[in-house]
Amino acid sequence: MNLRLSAGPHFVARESTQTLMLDVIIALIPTTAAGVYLFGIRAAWVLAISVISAVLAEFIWQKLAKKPVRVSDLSAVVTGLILGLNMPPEVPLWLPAIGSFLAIMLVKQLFGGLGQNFMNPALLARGVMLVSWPALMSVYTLPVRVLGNTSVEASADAVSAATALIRPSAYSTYDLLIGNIPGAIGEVCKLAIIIGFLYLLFVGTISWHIPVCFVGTVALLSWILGSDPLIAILSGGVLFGAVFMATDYVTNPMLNIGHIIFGIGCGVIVVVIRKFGSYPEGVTFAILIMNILTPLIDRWTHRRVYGMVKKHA
Amino acid sequence: MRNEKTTMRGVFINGVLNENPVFRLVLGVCPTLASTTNAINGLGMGAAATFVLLGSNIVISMLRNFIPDKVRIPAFIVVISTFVTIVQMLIQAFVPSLYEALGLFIPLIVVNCIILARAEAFASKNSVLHSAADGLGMGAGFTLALIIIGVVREILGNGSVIGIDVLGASFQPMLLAIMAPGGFIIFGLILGIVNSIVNKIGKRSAGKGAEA
Amino acid sequence: MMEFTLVNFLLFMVNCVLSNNFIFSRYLGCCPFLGVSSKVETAAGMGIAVTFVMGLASLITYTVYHFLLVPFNLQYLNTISFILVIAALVQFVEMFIKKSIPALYSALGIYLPLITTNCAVLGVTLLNITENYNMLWSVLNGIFGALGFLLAIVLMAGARERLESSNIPESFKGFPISLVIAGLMSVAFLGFTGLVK
Amino acid sequence: MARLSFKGGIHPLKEIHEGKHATKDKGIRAYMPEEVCIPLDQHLGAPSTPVVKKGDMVLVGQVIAEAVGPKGIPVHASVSGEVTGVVQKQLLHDKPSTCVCIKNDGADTWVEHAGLGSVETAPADQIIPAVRSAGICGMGGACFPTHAKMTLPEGQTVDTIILNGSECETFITADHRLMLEQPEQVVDGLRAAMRAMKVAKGIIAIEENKRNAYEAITKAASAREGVSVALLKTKYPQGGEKQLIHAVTGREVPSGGLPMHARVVVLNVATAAAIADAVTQGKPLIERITTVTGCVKEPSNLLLRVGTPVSEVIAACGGTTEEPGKMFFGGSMTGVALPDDTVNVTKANNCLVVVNKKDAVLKDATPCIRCGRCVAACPIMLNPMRLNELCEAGNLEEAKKNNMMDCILCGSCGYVCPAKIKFPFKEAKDKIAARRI
Repeated sequence: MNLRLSAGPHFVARESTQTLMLDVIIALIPTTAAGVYLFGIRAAWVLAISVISAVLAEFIWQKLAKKPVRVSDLSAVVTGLILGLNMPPEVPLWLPAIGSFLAIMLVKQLFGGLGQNFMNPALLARGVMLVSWPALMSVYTLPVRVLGNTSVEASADAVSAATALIRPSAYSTYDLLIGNIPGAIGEVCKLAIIIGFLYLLFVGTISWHIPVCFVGTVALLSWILGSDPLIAILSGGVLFGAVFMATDYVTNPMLNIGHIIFGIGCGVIVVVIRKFGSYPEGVTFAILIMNILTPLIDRWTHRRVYGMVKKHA
Repeated sequence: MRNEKTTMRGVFINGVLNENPVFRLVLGVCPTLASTTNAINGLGMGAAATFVLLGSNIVISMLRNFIPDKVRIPAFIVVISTFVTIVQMLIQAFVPSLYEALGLFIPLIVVNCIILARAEAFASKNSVLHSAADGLGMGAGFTLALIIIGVVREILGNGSVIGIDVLGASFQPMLLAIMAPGGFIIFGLILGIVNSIVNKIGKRSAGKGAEA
Repeated sequence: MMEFTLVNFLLFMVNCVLSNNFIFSRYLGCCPFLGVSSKVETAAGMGIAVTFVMGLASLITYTVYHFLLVPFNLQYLNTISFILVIAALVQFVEMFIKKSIPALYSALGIYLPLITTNCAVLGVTLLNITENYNMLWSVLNGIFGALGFLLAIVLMAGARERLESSNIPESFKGFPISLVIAGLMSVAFLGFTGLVK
Repeated sequence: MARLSFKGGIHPLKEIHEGKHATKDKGIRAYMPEEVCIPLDQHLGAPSTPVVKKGDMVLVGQVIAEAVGPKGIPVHASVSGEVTGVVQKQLLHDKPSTCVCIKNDGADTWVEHAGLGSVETAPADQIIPAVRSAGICGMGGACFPTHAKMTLPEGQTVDTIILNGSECETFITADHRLMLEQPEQVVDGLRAAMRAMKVAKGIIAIEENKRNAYEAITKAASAREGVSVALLKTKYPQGGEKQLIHAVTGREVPSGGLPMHARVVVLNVATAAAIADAVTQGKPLIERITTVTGCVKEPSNLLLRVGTPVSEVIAACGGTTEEPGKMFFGGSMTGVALPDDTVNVTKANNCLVVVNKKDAVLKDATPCIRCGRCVAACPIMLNPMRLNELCEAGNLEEAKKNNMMDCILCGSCGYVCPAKIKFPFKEAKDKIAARRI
């Protein structure tokens, strides 16, 4: 009789790294679909190139470093997809490729691969591109198609327009929600993002703490500082960042109390940068700053271990 | 090994390669980062530091038997800062554009660890000629490193080398390379690459040694 | 010259600590930043010691410059006189703390000698002169600049502690990866650009 | 009634009803083995010394090995027949165990035995000695000698006895069936222990997935002095002593301490039933209820004689349905895997699970993604991720500083880990204990 000998647990949860990543990809489908519908084939190209480059970068590194190739864990696909969704639809196509290589090689693999990076790869790559090629990364165009009944006019030949963050009055709340506005591919359709968020909550991939605290803080602070909180939430990248990037396991704190601090911190920094900084949108930098603070948050929010009490006589 | 060190040529080569202050000893990080936004600034900073190194090494070596041990560090600092003040005035007078570009980092050569470290570790123990060779070698090593980093940052961040456009008009420069973060990242990457090359050479020569 | 108001004070603080962080955007104080940042506790100790010295050094060099060098038209001697002042100050502070507050000495003592060659200290005193700050702003510049340094070095130590057991390529361990970490953090800090216009 | 619980924890195998579906409605069925091989080191502490030799004829309940030391307990013959040998046999411990093997003559002739009377009237000071001479040890899995647990050190007092009927581990339904079919027995055992230890309060704690057992026990416990029943949330490791105490009394066992330091003693319900037998009838512990499940033809709750070989147990359930790839005693979270089917059932084995080839293969570990699931699951509020890092790096000293020794080895972290990390905490704890870091 040939029996396996191993310590318990002998049965484990079905959830694996791969299924978690797959859940994120599934949650991104509505957003991706909306982006491609609104911005056309061009957006599809940007997404395809960023995903393929990310996977390629991961594969090349793992081959060269003679490490096991773990492309099938889908983490590179998620990074590539999120990076692509963070870009304006009209970027030159070499940009997503460079971004993906930076994200995977410089931010993730150089630090030891999956789970070791201390900042979110896609976000950092976006940050690098924002400061390196500010002109290319801020060409926002009107959608080539619109959804539903709206006064916004679609334009097939890439007409630049100010984002809703700069000119909120140009768009109705419906347009902001449904995505009939200029912006990054994945950030415009808030409805799709909310569907993705509900899916992730339902399957238990993420908890509510970070997204709710993040968005709530942005709304509250914007309101205090005299802006319309609804527009503050719907006009920029807050929702996308809060649902898909701030919730990256690797780069946020361990405990729920840490998640709450993380979310509030993100919200505060976003509002500060929007209101006082030189960049119109601060979601990327806010989450990156909180990524940096994460080791310290983890350090200062630990739980009392069971039994660390005085002995009874 | 000892032979190589005692010849003046050996001392010089040692400073440029084996103990390159930037790539091997990782000293003087601040001026390295601040002055390598392009190759010319790197060269300028390198030359200024070399001048100070050469001067302070020679003077300290000459005075090595006269300076009481207890006050030697303050004495070194006085000598070094004198040379720094001289070089600062020279640059201000003759290369004002470089003076503008490097700004604060010229007087800060005083606290560049390389210079004090060489004064303490080498010039205060060796003859004037050897100390001069050491100063030149370390200075050359420093300059070489700055130029390498400067060239990389300039190409990426500006598409040019020594101010000459090499990548054509269609190249979209990566501004980050010449900004503060780019300095850290590119220096770090080059340092890692140098380390891996050194490790490979080390392994190969160790292998050869074993065969012999 | 800025007037001393609460708004100016806060703006100045934000500028020194976040927007123009000594490490992340001015490259000042990199040696201790890279050298003494492997543990959060030691990094914090170094940062506090630097804050102390930078505040004092700003005060003393301001006095030396405006009441000694300027009257005798010896401004060109600022570098040499400042570095001597700093070296003496560090020595003095070390002796003073050792005698009067032994507990503080045992916590910060080992960092003090390293501060003489911390270019952030000499740097801030020279900056005070070129920026033409008065005595109050000079001292605040010293303290806030150092707080920026403290923030940077503690963040760095946090990241390095976390990456302690990471599978970083052999040649990149130590300084190279630390520089890359600093660079990535510095990208994030770029978000604070322009907070103070 | 409010469902009591603790912080952290998981709900393992929720999608298949904790694996208990197959046996929870199967009545207890007695099985008489052909031959038994009774290990003399079943309990924690010094192994007992054999007092029989090859060729001796023994009766059921006859002492075959005597207790060694104050914490030792005697071992009794579980069948009547001829001793076929006193042998060294490799079982689940590191070293081979001394076993007494007996060929069953099928007559099931008992040695003479007499009890102390009803649990309410038996002389209180004779109860603990009776428990000891019945060879009772903790039947929840650890097999700590029960008389030793009931004997408190000088000056130590407890005010509550908790009977652990939570049965939070997967697959096991033995305690469930016991509480359902013999609730009086369980309550009697608790009363005996309460009287022996002079404790006024006894609480029987049952998870809510055993509603019918809860009702049966509640009925049996009504009108019994000082006894109450607590309903617990179905959550793992609800039955861990520390979690149970916290859930039921709100107290915490201090780090490095024992339940008595929280003024509580915890006994398993099966142990309580055995105590009742020992007190009322003087019957030694020679049989136990064991759930047999997994890929066997007829999953059952068997009343097994101690020392029955696993091969016979499986045969008693109609054999296997698939080729087995793994077998383990206990539940799937903390169960111990068997090297083969010649191993014998002990007083502590509440469950035997036979796993097919496919399910026996666990996925390889991949890099940690810091998802925090292990941290959320840990019922002791440890940081398993950090501890794993430290153990991997061999930094046991730091691991100890991070409360490694407080880990109860419940396996919750390993269960929830999406990266399938095998947390090496048992080895780490053993090493730390051995090195006395």
